[in-house]
Amino acid sequence: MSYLADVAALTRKDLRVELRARDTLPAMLLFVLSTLVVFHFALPTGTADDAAYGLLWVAIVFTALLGLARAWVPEQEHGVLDGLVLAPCDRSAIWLGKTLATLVFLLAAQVVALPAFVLFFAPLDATALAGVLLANLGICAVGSLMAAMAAAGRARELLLPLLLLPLVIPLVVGGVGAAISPEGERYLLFLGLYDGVFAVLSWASFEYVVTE
Amino acid sequence: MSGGEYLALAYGVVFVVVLAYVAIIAAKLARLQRETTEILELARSREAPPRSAEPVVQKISPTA
Amino acid sequence: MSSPSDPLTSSSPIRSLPFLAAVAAVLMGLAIVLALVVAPEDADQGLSQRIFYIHVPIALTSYFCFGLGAWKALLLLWREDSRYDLESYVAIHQGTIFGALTLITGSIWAKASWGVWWTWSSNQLVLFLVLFLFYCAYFMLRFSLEDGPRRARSSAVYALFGIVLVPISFLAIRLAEDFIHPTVFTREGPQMTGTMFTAFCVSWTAVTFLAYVLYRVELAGKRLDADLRELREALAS
Amino acid sequence: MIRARGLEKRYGRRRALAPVDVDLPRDGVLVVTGPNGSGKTTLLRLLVGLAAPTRGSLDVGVDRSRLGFLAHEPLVYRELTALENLDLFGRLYRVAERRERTGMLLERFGLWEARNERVAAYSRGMAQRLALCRTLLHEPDLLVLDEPYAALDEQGAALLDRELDGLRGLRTIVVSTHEPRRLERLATARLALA
Repeated sequence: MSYLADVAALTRKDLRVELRARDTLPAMLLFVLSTLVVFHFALPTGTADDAAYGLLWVAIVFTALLGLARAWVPEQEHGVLDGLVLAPCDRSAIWLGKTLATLVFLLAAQVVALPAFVLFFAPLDATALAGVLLANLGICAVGSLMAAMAAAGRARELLLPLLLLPLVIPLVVGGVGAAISPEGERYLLFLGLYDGVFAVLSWASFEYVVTE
Repeated sequence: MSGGEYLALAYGVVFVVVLAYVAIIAAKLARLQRETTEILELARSREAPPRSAEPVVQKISPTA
Repeated sequence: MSSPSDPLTSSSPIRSLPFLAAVAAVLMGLAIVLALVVAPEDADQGLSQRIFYIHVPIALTSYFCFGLGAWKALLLLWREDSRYDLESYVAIHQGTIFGALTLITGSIWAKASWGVWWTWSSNQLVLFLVLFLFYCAYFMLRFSLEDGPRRARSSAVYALFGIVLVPISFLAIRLAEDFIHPTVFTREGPQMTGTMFTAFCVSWTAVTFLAYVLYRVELAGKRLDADLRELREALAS
Repeated sequence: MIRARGLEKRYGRRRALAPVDVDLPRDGVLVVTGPNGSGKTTLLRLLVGLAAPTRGSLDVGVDRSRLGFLAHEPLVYRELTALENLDLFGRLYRVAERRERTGMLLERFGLWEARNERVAAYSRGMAQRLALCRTLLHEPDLLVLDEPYAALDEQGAALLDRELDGLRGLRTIVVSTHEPRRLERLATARLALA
């Protein structure tokens, strides 16, 4: 039980830091909206809806990247990450707390982005939405671990996209598939498999990434 | 280009890449040899024999 | 707290390297002769079909190297012995070189048999593109982190992600086939007659052996490098 | 409490800490001195487990929950207030009667008035005092302090002296400092890093 209490405390801390600093969330909201508008002009009028779903996923991935690039910034000021690593709590709780916080920000951005997408481009049915939700889990789980790795590096803003994009390709396939393919359930199953496998792997390896 | 030329191209590329790799390893070998001779001169130039390798231990002087 | 073993006492002796290299050379020679001369002509594809005997073994060897790199990474995380970091790095370095070769020979074969330098329809080629991108990021990670245990562990974790990515992205690519564009034809492995199969197996063992020898050569070189640096430091201080 | 033999730390080619031995009994006070770059901070990070030794052996007789570490950096969140920071760390360290303990420490280190202000608005000295509160929050058995007097003003330094005197003989303490004279009366062992 205390593990979940730690995770809750860490997630609440992240939400409070973000509400106080107010820099990541507004940026993600504006970014996803402006990206969708740019896509409107990028798409020649005659294109099929399928292309729009593909672009939705490009917008989601890069919005997530924006949020993840700032995920560990609060921990790097005043070296707080060492403080958390020293605490007796299980170090994977730090990862889980950060993953949930990033998930909340991504969902907040999507609460605005998805209706805008339906307005601008094409409808989203239940399977497509389920695909978005499942993929969010995968992106945030793997993303927060990769962000922690990149944070220790020199060119961290450059490094994070490079580390994360190859890993996100299967999620884009699952997400787009769930939106446009007639038997979308197969893609949802695949997304579930991805989330399960990579969430456990990220959960188990976080400890190795933060200790020197 | 005909089938045969593509075949030659494929095997040629593999051969060239492996050859390049061997060349890089050879260059590394030359650098290692140069470094070894440098270190050898460094060792000879020192009059005193190099210190023994075990750690330099700082003793603690507890108060009386 | 087990102190990691000293790089000076590297375990794999260099003595056996020349012998291994000789065996690799003989095997490669045999494989090339078998593939280009002995194996029967393919009915429809003609000569270019023989690229198969070099392309597929290189692809399989690349998987082998990535697997070896991931196994060494697991050992590093489990046994905390910094020796495995170098081995994992060199194995993945080999894997990336053979991965690049797979992409090159694959695109040559695609041009020969379908007239296009790149095709999204051959799943294995697409998978290699994804893996190649991934493992290039592995090197970016290593170059941006400072030398030390953190870099070793982060690289090890990333290498494990890579090996898990192989089946996952293969599944994704197969799923992607349905909507990106239905494949005009799928090239399941050609039905191989007796001599074709032996030529393939010999070539496969030969290329794997070649990769292993190159791995050991590079590893010995890098270990020598580390030992020399330490010697220079010991003398300088 | 702490036993180290030939403890050394290298980052790739750079040697951060030359081999050193440490023997510190329970409730002993070790004062570590040495010029900048001699490896004081590295040694302390090894003792608290934030870094793994490259060579040599290290045995620290206490686990993370009974360990307090004061680093160069205050290790608190800039965007949170003093109360929020101590509340978070109090939960992570499972401190009993968290509120009372936090209030008492803030009071003792003169931060009670500023308890609801964000750390970002704190001066360097106030942040260091908050870091001291964080370090002492869970009454650790082993206290590791990295140049604690560095950012403290006279009043802050006096508060720390009183605190350390109160803990003499009750806690094991390791302090790295450039003013060994200040800890002369407390020290039971000294380690001078070259």
